[in-house]
Amino acid sequence: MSASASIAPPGRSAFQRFLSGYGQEIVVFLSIIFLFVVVGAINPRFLSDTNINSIFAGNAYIAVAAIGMSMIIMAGHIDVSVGALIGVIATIAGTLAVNGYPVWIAWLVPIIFSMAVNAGVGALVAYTRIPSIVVTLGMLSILKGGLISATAGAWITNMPAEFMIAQMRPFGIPSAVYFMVALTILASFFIKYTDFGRSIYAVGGNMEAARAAGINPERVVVGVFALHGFFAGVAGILFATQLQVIQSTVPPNLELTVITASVIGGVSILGGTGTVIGSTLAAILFACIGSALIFLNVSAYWLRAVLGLMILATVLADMARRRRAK
Amino acid sequence: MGTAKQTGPSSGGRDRPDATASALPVELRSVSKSFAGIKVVSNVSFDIRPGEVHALMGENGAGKSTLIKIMAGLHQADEGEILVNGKAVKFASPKDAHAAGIATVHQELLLFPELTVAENIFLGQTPKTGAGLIDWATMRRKARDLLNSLDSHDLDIDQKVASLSVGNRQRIEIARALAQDARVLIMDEPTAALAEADVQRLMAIVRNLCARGVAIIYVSHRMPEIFALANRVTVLRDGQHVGTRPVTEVDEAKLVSMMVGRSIDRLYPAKQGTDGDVILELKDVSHNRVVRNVSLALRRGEILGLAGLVGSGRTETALTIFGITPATSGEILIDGKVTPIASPEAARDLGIAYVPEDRGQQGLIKAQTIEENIALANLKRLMRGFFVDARRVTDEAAKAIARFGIRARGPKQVVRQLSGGNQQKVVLGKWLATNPRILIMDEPTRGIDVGAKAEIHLLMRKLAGEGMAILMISSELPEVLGMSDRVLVMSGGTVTAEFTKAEATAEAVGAEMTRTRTPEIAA
Amino acid sequence: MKKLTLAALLGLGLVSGQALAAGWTGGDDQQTNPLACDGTPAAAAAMPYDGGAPTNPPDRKGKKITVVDVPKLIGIGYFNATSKGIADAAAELGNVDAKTDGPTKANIDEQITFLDNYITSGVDGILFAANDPVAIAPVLKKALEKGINVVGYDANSTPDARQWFVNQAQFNGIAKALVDSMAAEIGEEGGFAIVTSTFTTPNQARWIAEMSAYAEKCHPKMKWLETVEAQEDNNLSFNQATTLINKYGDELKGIFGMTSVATPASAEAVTQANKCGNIAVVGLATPNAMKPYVEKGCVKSVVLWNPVDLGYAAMQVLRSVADGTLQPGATSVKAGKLGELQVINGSEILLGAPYVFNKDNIGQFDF
Amino acid sequence: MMSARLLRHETILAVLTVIALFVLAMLSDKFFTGENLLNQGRLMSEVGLVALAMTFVIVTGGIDLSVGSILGLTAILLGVFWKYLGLPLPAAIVLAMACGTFAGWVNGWIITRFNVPPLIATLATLALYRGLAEGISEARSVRGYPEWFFFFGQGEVLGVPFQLWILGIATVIAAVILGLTPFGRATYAIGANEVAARFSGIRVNATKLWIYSAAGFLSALAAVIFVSRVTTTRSDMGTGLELDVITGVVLGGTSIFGGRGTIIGTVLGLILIQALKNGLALSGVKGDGTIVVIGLVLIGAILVGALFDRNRGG
Repeated sequence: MSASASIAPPGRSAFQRFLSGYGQEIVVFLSIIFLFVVVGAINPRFLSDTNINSIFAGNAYIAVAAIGMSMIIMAGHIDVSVGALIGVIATIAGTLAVNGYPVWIAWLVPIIFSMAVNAGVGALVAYTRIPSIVVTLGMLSILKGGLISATAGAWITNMPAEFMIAQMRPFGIPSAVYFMVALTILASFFIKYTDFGRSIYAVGGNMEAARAAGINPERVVVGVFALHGFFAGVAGILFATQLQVIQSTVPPNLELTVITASVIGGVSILGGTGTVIGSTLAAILFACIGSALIFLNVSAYWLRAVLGLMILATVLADMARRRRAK
Repeated sequence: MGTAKQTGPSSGGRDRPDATASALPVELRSVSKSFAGIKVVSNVSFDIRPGEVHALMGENGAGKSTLIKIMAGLHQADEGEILVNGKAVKFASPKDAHAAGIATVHQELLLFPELTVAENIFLGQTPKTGAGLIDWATMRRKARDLLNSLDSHDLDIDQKVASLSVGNRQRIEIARALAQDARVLIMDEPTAALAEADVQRLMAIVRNLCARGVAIIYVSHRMPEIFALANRVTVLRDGQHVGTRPVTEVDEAKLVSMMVGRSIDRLYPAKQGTDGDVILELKDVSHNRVVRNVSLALRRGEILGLAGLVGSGRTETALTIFGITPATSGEILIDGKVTPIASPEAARDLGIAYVPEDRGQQGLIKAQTIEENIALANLKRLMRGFFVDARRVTDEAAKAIARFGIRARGPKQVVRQLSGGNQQKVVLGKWLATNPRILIMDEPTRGIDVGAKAEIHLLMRKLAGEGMAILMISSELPEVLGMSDRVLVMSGGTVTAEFTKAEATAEAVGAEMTRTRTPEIAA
Repeated sequence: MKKLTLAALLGLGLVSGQALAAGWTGGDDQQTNPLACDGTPAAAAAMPYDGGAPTNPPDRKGKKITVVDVPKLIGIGYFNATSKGIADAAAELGNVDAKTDGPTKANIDEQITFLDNYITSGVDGILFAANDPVAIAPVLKKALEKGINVVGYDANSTPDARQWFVNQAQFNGIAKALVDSMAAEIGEEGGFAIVTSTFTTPNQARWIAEMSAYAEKCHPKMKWLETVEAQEDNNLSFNQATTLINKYGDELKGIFGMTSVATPASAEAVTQANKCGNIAVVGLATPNAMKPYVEKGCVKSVVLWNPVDLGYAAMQVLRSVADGTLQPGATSVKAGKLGELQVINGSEILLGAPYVFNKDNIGQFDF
Repeated sequence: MMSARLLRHETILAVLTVIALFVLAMLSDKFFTGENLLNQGRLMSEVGLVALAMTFVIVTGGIDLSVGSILGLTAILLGVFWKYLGLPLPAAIVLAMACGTFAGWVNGWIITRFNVPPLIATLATLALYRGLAEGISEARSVRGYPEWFFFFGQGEVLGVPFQLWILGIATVIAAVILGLTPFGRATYAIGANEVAARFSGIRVNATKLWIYSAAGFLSALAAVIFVSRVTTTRSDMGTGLELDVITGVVLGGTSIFGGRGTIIGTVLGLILIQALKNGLALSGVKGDGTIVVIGLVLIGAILVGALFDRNRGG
């Protein structure tokens, strides 16, 4: 039934392959360019290097978390506890730093903790077959309640300057941007060039087929959750070190933002498709929109409505594109 | 079977199949397997020789699938042993089976829709660069070579599998098996979902593989393929090994009797009664570009066969009649009156029933019970006041179970647990409970064993005899010829020829089907 | 198609933005009462007691009482401090068993549920900081009906739903302190923006409304640029403040932080943008969070009452109410180490003037 | 659907609930009193009403994240219609509820017309509806409703809170529709296999539209009761409601993949959560501890259910 579309000559050009592989990513990328052009034309300060820096740096931790979330969703799962986890990681990191541990311990231990927690979640999901949304919904409660019980919400301040990795600015660019870019490239590379990376798509696309192909889907699911833990961990460290103060609470609605970034970036909620570049672009797009709305004097009262409409427009555009592709 | 006994001390599992003539690629010795206390495979022993096509036959539920899964490493045998090249092996996972050179082309093609053709072929054993990373260039090149060796030059290795036809997907599965250096290839009903042209192509590929020394375990219900391809045939019945014979020593009747334990003399029942008035008529009906100006007339008491290749518009025409994809132009007449059909609900209320080709996806809700499935198309009729009458739902299902001889524990058994033939009877039961006047049957016996197939054919005949108008779509030419009172051939979305029962010979219909063959069937 | 939609949306946004740019965004619509520019105290008309009264409370005089404190939310520095004050007072009094419990986000529904549960569990006294003055009223009235003593602090309810309210500082007083500080730092014609939590948070909305009225009256040439929402979220506050700095460039001379989260985050944004000294940050904040910025000289002064004292006072007032020593019509109340506190507006107890933290004194505080 | 196999989770849950009630009653003598239980019923009414519709939504294999935002939007519209447009309050209530129902219908329309996965569609409308609530209200509260209006949220009929009657009636209706009517059968069929349902003559899109509209309607009804209970209207009402509702429904045994679940299960799930929240609070456990317990119970209950299934089902 897809006759006309698929009589392509064997082996298409690299450019064609690129286009067919990155449909939604291109939509998001063009949206960013569009915003830069339009808003920049209205208010040139939008294009000042400081503003571009803050657009890229401001949501870097969301982009990093969305990398892991994208992998989770590609594998056919979801994690609604990522916001709470990032809050916990930030608190652990800050506590370690304030209590005089070397900064590398303060950076590393929370990441390892995050990977361990998520590997546990992954194991529960993979081996007991409880839907991931249920397990992570439970984790959300546990992490949130546990964090408040442990800290009573005491703010963490007076962290050593060398701990504040997100505030460092090598060559004038916030280091969070380096992390975002490097991890996105690394993750894309990892997904494209390793067996494990490819098996994420396989497990998300067809779990039983993956098993028959000699992949151990349970192990992949645990691995993907652990990897997601790594990205959440790095996101947590960036989050913790962005400011002089750590709130030691759960950042509100962070999980929704992260999931939205993944989905808008082109990861199908049904699993099996998507790229991490898309989610990073989407996180940048959100920062762009947030900034643009302020620059355009959109009444703050209507900000969220406009954001919602934009998400809807992106989704519908994607649907239309997919329908045309069929 | 005696030949297998003299496997000498093995010279190791890694030998090429032609290196030691004495080493059999696979030998099963007294393999048994039970599920929940029921013996599904009992004491089965046979062997596979290099370069042979070994047919594995038996009715559904005879234990073929389980046996295949044991050989593929998906299940582990309870008793007995598997020898590969004379050496006893234990497969803990499919990976072990792959390592031993056994690959499987499953009935439900196990591909990954969002990965490319090349990746699907090499998944699990991708070529690596020195740094341990996936070597895409090599992988693409090797994939190209493999597909070329299967004469599949038309496949785009960078295309995502999601957009490919069944035949193409199967070629990818075979290429995957070859990429694993398989010496034994298990093919589970490879032609069940294929159109005739693809079947021919597949048979050519199978012969090609044999010539390379690959042994093939070939599971199929289709007799012509068995006789055309197989060297030997092993028959299972109720999990027992009935026998292994060279194919030259058996004929169709013999095989059937081995499979069902009795002889079935007539494969296709004769027509009863005469045709009545035209009940359904299509005049220049089109739907987008897949159904083009189709005109046909269906009479009461008639079985009208719709032949054609996959993609020729047969199923699409049925979907348009049934209101899934309503006609975009043209007229549908029922009892001579123009009747637009906008939804399946409308079609059902007009007395049209559609037994779809994809039983698992379209026909049944496998996770639900027999009675729930049967009630689904009959909810309005099974109501008392505002509510569904649970007792009548059960009664209705019990009636269908009795009427069609569905082998099940009762109306509350979950459909997933039934065999293919019994599942098909549930679909039939669901639709016949709506008291239809027009029955559209799309691939009515696909994947159904010989015994159940005969039962369904008998039933179709009986229904037609009672005045039902039946439109049958089938890719099995013998079935089309055997069952139809008239045959229409479709191609490129439209009807290209009509044959009466007398005119409809395999040669004539087959020629018509492939005459206007368009390049699109490959994609 | 996609781009058209986007453009249309942006256009829509622009229009609606301009249309609404007339007044200060973020204030509420209640009546404002700006103070005189020179600080002459407004002639406070003596009001009769307008608080509620518990129905048949048992005699609690001198007896041990259980008290629960349900703040707007738990887990933020500010309410940690009030909670500490309450605990301090309870320990000092010796005959009070006090604990703090509440929702993890400022949610009216959850706060009501917490209060309801504690009413059922049979506490003697309730201290609260309302997420919504009206929404919380029914459940507080229910507490009064059960004979429970109810005292509010920080964020008021409708007066008849509680007995007394400990007012940390009057809205117009805070507004004057903030706007005057800002004017002093950026001059009478400077442009400034506001970072608040959400437009629905009553105290913040009230302050913004009062600030607007006071600025119009006393500093008419100061230029309000924009108000942005930033939840109670550090990072969002930081991002919003940074965007404001980027957007307005030199036009922006000052930022008001309306919450104890927004103020340090705004200071951080100014610091990271290297605008210390060019952009003033004035706002409400707790000293611990502000110490780095004040010590570096990036922020000159921080306005806040002492939340520990606020909690302490609330607990003291509740004890006095339970003991019967604070009766309707009183003009002052003894509050332990804080001494005599004044009753205003009928049933409110004024903590005192807002405290201004600066480089010299901020080191002395730890909350 | 009512087969013993599927009711197993509900049985486990019922046992768990009874144990929880018993233990909580032991821990605090204030817990198991008529007054407290009725009051808890009052407090869970809004979540309960929305959870009924959410059960249908999840049984079809969908999800609706926008229910909290619909609640907020309806509340705001109720206030705006009454106070700023000057409509009589009953008319404002009806009109606001119609708008809430329409918001739900729009969800269903986006999902069925454009084939957008429900999670994404309602993620977008979650932001959109909340944004509309904030924009329309400009963050201003509407207060000062007439006394009679407070009956919906604070009144009692025969000693039982008014909204508990509503919840009870709605529960019975929902249970009957899901369990006994063709509509319910269609709902399960869509969740178990949408294609097969369509091929069986089930009106899939129409059914889904009804269900999402019903989710909008019940969210709107919850909004009216909520406004009446707290006597004021704010644009942030119902924030986070979706997670509470989904937790209750999932704890009640409804499969997030669709095709199975019951109203009884949902009600049990809601009761268990509410009992834990209340009972633990009365026993001196603080709110943060209670959240942890609820998370553990959620995972634990589903885990036990899954293990049971595996042991028996093979």
